[in-house]
Amino acid sequence: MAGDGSYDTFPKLLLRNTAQFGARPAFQHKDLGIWQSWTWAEVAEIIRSYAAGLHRLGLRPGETIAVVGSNRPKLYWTMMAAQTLRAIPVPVYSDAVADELAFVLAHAEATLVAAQDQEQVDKVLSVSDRLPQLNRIIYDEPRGIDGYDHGRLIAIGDIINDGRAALAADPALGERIDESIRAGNGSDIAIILYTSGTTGAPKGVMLSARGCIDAATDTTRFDKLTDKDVVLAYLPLAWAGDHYVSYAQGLVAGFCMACPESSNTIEQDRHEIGPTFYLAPPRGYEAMLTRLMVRMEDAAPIKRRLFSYFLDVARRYGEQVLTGRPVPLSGRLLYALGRWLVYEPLKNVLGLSQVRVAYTGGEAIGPDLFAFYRAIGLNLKQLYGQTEAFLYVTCQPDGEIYPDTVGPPAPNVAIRIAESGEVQFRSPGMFLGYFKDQAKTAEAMTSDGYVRTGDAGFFDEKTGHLKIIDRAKDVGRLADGTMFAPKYLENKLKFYPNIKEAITFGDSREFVCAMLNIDPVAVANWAERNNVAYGSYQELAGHPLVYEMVAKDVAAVNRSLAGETVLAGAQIRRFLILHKELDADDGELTRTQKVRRRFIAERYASLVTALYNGAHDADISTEVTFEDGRKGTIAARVEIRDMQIIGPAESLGRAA
Amino acid sequence: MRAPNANEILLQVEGVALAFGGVKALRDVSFNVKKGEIRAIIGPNGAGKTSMLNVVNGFYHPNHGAITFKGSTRSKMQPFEAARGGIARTFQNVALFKGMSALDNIMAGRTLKVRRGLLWQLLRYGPALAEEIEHRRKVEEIIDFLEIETIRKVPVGRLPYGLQKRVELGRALAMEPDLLLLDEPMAGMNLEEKEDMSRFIIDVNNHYGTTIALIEHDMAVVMDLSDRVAVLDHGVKIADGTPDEVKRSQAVIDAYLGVAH
Amino acid sequence: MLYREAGQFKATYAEDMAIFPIRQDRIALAVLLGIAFIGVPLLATFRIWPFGTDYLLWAILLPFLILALAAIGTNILVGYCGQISLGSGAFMAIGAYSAYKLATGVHIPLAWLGFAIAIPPLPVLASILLGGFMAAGAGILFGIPSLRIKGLYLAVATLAAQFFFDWAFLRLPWFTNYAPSGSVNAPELDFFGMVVRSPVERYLLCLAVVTVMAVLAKNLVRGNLGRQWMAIRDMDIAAELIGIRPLYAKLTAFAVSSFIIGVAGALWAFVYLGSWEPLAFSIDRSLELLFMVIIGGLGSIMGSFIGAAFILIVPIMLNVIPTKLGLPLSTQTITHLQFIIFGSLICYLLIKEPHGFARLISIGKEKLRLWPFPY
Amino acid sequence: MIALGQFLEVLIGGLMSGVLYSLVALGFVLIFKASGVFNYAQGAMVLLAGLALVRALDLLVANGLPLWVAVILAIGFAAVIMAATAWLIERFVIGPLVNQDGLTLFMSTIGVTFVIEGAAEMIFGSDVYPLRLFPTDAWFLFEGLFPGGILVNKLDVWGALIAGVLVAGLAVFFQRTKTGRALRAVADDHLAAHSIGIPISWIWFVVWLVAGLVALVAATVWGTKLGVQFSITFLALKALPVLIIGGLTSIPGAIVGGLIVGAGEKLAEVYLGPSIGGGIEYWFAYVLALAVLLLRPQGLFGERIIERV
Repeated sequence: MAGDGSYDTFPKLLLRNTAQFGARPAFQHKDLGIWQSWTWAEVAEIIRSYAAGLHRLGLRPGETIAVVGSNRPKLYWTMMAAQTLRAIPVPVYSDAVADELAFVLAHAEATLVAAQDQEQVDKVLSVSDRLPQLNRIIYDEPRGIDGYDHGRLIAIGDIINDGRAALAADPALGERIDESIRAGNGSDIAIILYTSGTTGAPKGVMLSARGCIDAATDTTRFDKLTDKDVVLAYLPLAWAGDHYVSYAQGLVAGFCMACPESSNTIEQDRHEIGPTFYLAPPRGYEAMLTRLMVRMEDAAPIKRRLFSYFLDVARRYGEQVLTGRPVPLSGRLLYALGRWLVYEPLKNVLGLSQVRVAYTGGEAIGPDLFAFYRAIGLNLKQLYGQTEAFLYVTCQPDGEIYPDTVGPPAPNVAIRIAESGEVQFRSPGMFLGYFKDQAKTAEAMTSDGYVRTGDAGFFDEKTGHLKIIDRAKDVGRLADGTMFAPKYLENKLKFYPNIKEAITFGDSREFVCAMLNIDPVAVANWAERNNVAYGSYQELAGHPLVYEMVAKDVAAVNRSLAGETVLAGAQIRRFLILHKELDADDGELTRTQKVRRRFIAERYASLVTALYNGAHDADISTEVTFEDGRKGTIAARVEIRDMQIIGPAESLGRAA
Repeated sequence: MRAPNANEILLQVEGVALAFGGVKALRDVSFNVKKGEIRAIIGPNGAGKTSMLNVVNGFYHPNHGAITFKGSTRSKMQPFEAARGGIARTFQNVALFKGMSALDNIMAGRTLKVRRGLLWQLLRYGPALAEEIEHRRKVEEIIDFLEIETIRKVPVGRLPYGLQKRVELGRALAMEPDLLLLDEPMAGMNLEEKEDMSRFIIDVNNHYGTTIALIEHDMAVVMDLSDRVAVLDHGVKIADGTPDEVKRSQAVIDAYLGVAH
Repeated sequence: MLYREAGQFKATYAEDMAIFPIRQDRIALAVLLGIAFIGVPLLATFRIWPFGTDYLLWAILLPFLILALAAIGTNILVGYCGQISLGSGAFMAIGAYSAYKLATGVHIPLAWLGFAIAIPPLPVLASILLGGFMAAGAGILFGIPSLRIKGLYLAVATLAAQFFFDWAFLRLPWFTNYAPSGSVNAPELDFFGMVVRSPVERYLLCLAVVTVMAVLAKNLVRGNLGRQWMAIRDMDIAAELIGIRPLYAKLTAFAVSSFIIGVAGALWAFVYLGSWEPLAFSIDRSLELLFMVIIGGLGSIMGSFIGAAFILIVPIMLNVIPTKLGLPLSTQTITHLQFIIFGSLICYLLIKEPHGFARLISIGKEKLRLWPFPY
Repeated sequence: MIALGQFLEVLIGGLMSGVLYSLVALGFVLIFKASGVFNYAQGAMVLLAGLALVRALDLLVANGLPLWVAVILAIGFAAVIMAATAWLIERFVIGPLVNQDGLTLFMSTIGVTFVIEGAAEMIFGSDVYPLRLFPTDAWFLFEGLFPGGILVNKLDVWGALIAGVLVAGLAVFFQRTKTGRALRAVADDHLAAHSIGIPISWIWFVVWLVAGLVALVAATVWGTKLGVQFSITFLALKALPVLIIGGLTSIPGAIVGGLIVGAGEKLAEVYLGPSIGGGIEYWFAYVLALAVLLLRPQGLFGERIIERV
């Protein structure tokens, strides 16, 4: 394994892999109908020639070369070749619009751009007038580019051949290449990854070679990855996730990275190649599940019944079976049958049969979604990471998987919770700073060299795992200084089917209050079952029995909060159920159905005051927009409920 | 690569006349196709365009006139001889082999390039297998070029019309023809498909440097596609020249745009 | 469900173009061949059920193998090249009688030239193969009309072959070495000193021949020639325009098809019947073969086997099942039922599934591959 | 003189039996003209008609009905059977296969053949049943001219007469009746039928019915000649070459073709047979057809087929 210092750059790792597993496949690419494949030895030779070629094109140490396009071996090789010359590759999102692309290329001062195909080349050309320092565009796929003026365009293939010829012609060149590999050391900048910041311009995260390699080494050990593993390199090149999983881990563990034929054949290609290690953002798993369900809808009734029946079985026993906890014999048998009839075939069609470890990262994953994949026997785990950490901050070890925590610190990662409740870390892969942006770097780093994640969280007593509760900036404090994490509370509330939306208040107040929206569907069902008569949503929302029911849910939330010392003080003291559904047409939700807390606070100011002045009901009249666009006003008297605060002891008693 | 203004003449049609019983499909039609160009023959339905193609690739035998292709003149030949000569062709209403997959259809287009005979194919070993694989590779390049990877192994019968047209184009390309005849390549396509097809036609011309002669009744499509346009009406050539010249020709406006759809 | 293919990727075109690209299929095939080549002979030699008697070998497996081979030949012509043939029986006969003549020595007196062509008796294997080639020759001869005439007309041409050869072998004593009864006996099956006598030996001989020829046939139909045939079948005009010569495509189809049928005929006579007369290769045989390919699946080698099996099993079932139920049927009734079943099945398949059982099976397989999804 | 006499005798005999081929061939032509189906089952239909007729007749006579009544009833019964058959075929085979290529239709009729043969024999039995509707003795003509005169079977003459009547009848049917004209239209193209406003299925039913009746007529003559038995289906197969020679779409063609084949094979048998082992009839017709195919694929009377793209 690497990390022992002697292999502190990727080019050196490449040489090591060539020596260790020279004949084993390093890259595969579904092209022209079959999986073209290159052994480590072949790749090493190609990289050497490519580097020579790039050198002849004038790429010098410290210069940057941008890489834009989808996952293609030649683009990964571009990074390797650049690193061989101690130049710095800068991958860019292939779906970036021309302006973003222009910004990154300019900011990174890229002298060369490696573009995948006509589309990307066109994009670069369209902004090339803004890029004085850019002198050449090199491309992978010639299709459609024939017609272009080849003054500034060169095919990667040609560069490689040119380099090969040059190496043959003059040994000195080869000598120079070897020299630059030897000269390379861990402190070199291996790569600059631009984070598509939600706010402001993208920032170029500089990562050191040693950092990348050490981090990758730790996690390959953690998940026992070897050269026998296979990953499908399908995530955006510019995303830390892909660079880590495919490129860094690939080189460290010496396993094969397989590139799909095209973005719309990924499912098929995944099925063919059968990866053993798999990373996807939650929406990836989401999409997979939806497609799966849709397809199942069209299946024969018997099949559908079979399917849903065994999914239930999976929900009941899957997790235990996977983590090897005791399961009643009947359960084992049923699950075994289900595995043969449904789960394995399912994983087979999805191409996940051979996955040993799968991760979800990038954002929080829905508990149900998470549970589903674990239930059918996919060893899915959460990781909490950041580009700045490259990549893991925490990750879940086998057998310690909880949907609501992101796991203990990853190997060799130090985590602390700041006063503010912000999660801060030091990790082996920690970034060196933002490219050409001291200010931002300073912001992101603490004086004592920790990185600010900008997330608020705490360690869960029972498991010792990290819980991320909210963006740090949204976390407030009650008057008495206890931490108050609105989103966290709201998510807990919304977890109950009766509650559709929740807005909590409490920042710099003495206690926490909540405004709730009942879920009309769920509650209407309940009403029907318990023949509760009601005329309108408003009536239903105000119904005492409904209040009873919701109160129970709120109590449950309080109880679970009581279990978490950090937040025990932030239990919900009072709540009310809004008389109308929050509606995007009234500006209460964003078009993506997110609550607009501030707006609501103003709009329902009277209710908020009532929540805090101890009143037991309050009058409110709001202007609403009806389906047909007419405006009108709804007036209502809204009841306010007080809740019991539960002490920790009690909660533990309950929890046990 | 495409030769921009090569004036070498690839195909010369000289005073061709064709009649079915009493019906005169073509009357003394003459035109030529230059190497490397995209040549369009347009005209309203029933103008004799398809008959013209059928004459060129030897399916019909003209009553009068001669056809000079790559310097050799002939008035009568069998379709497969035309194919061997280097003329490929697609049909107005797709003529694929329904029982075969898209891949096999295009592979069939390689027939003329196959060297190994029955016995070798029987063994499908050594050189025979090597050759088969070589053809497969060439075909895969075409599949890649036409962006039909995903339907490679689908029986063509099940494909939507637009894709069938692409497969048929692929089959023609597999012959590596010197002259590619396209019979209303855009017929029955929606706008998007038409744009795709135009792009492919141009790319074929650019990438493989194939000379292309296409016939269309819909004028708009061909104008920005072709280098030169000949116009047929009731079996007579009424105009010939660059798209602009043709657009301006009074005869065309009367005969053609008059009845344009 | 049984197909767990994830991770089976093709790194070379050779793998991608394999006859059985899916591992599970290869395993199944290996098992099948294992049973056929080792299991059956063992059971048979030690007379273990169901091989307690030679019935299974003689009455089912032998005819199955040979007819399956003939069906493959018919399928190449009818299923792949789309040229209808009602003369398969005749080509079997040609194979059989040519092999017979060659194995017993040919003597053609050319009195008016004052000398005679004389070929000494040839070894059995050579005779059988040459028998195939004779059939191929005849096939080409009767295929020539197919260049000018299509479909139904061709059917009549092949009928002509059928009836002409029926007659020839019946009436021209030269073919039967002037045997008074008109029925002839096969020579001893001596293969380079190895004499094939017992049912098991005969079975193995046929199995070997059929396996080899099935593979070769498969090679052809998935190669360029096969594509030419199918092109001619699907759209002969388009085929010509991509440079396929109808003459070559059709005649090769006739030749290959007749060769296979001819060899099958020789095996039928030598290995299965032992002694036979022209009746063994009548028009009924031709129709039977046609049925096998329609039922089994036009344009499918596997289908030929399925079809042959079906045509053989049905009468046996009609015989066995009612007897088991205690109401045995007269042989006549069985024949009639058989007629009705085959006839109606043909119509049904032509209407519902022109690609026969083979297609039904592959559909089922697709379902298993996608299980639990419908598509 | 003797030679000539013998020749004439053979010729006439041949022509007469040729008429019988024509009777079967007519059935083919009818169906092919109207539905483009090459009906392999025509022979089986003759067998079916024959069996139905003869079995019914025997039964009725056995029950003591006067012969002429029995004959009329039996023919009626057989006709009904043929009608039923026609309906079944149209309903379950040809109907569903509409617009399929000729080959498929042809193969389906082979299927039909088997069903009919199987069913017919199962229901009516599978022995040889003698049928006596026409005199089977012979005249001896021109005894003055030729020693022993020229032998002419009365049955053959009957056959010829019936054939003549049949053709005349069909001619009237096609020219005069609405359905008949519709049939001719359909023969040209199927859509035409719709435009006339006659459902195609009905037309096809009628065609198959007529073909069935023709088969019945053929059966009466064949049956009287050889007795009703399975081998009739093979004799019926001879109608195929007859068609090829006459042309698939031409009624007169069917007649002439029949005559040519009949006369041809008899003469060949008598004059070539001895030298090459006899039994030439068995294949002569087919080889003759093959020759015609190569020289004139559309047959002597068929229309030329022009292909267009």
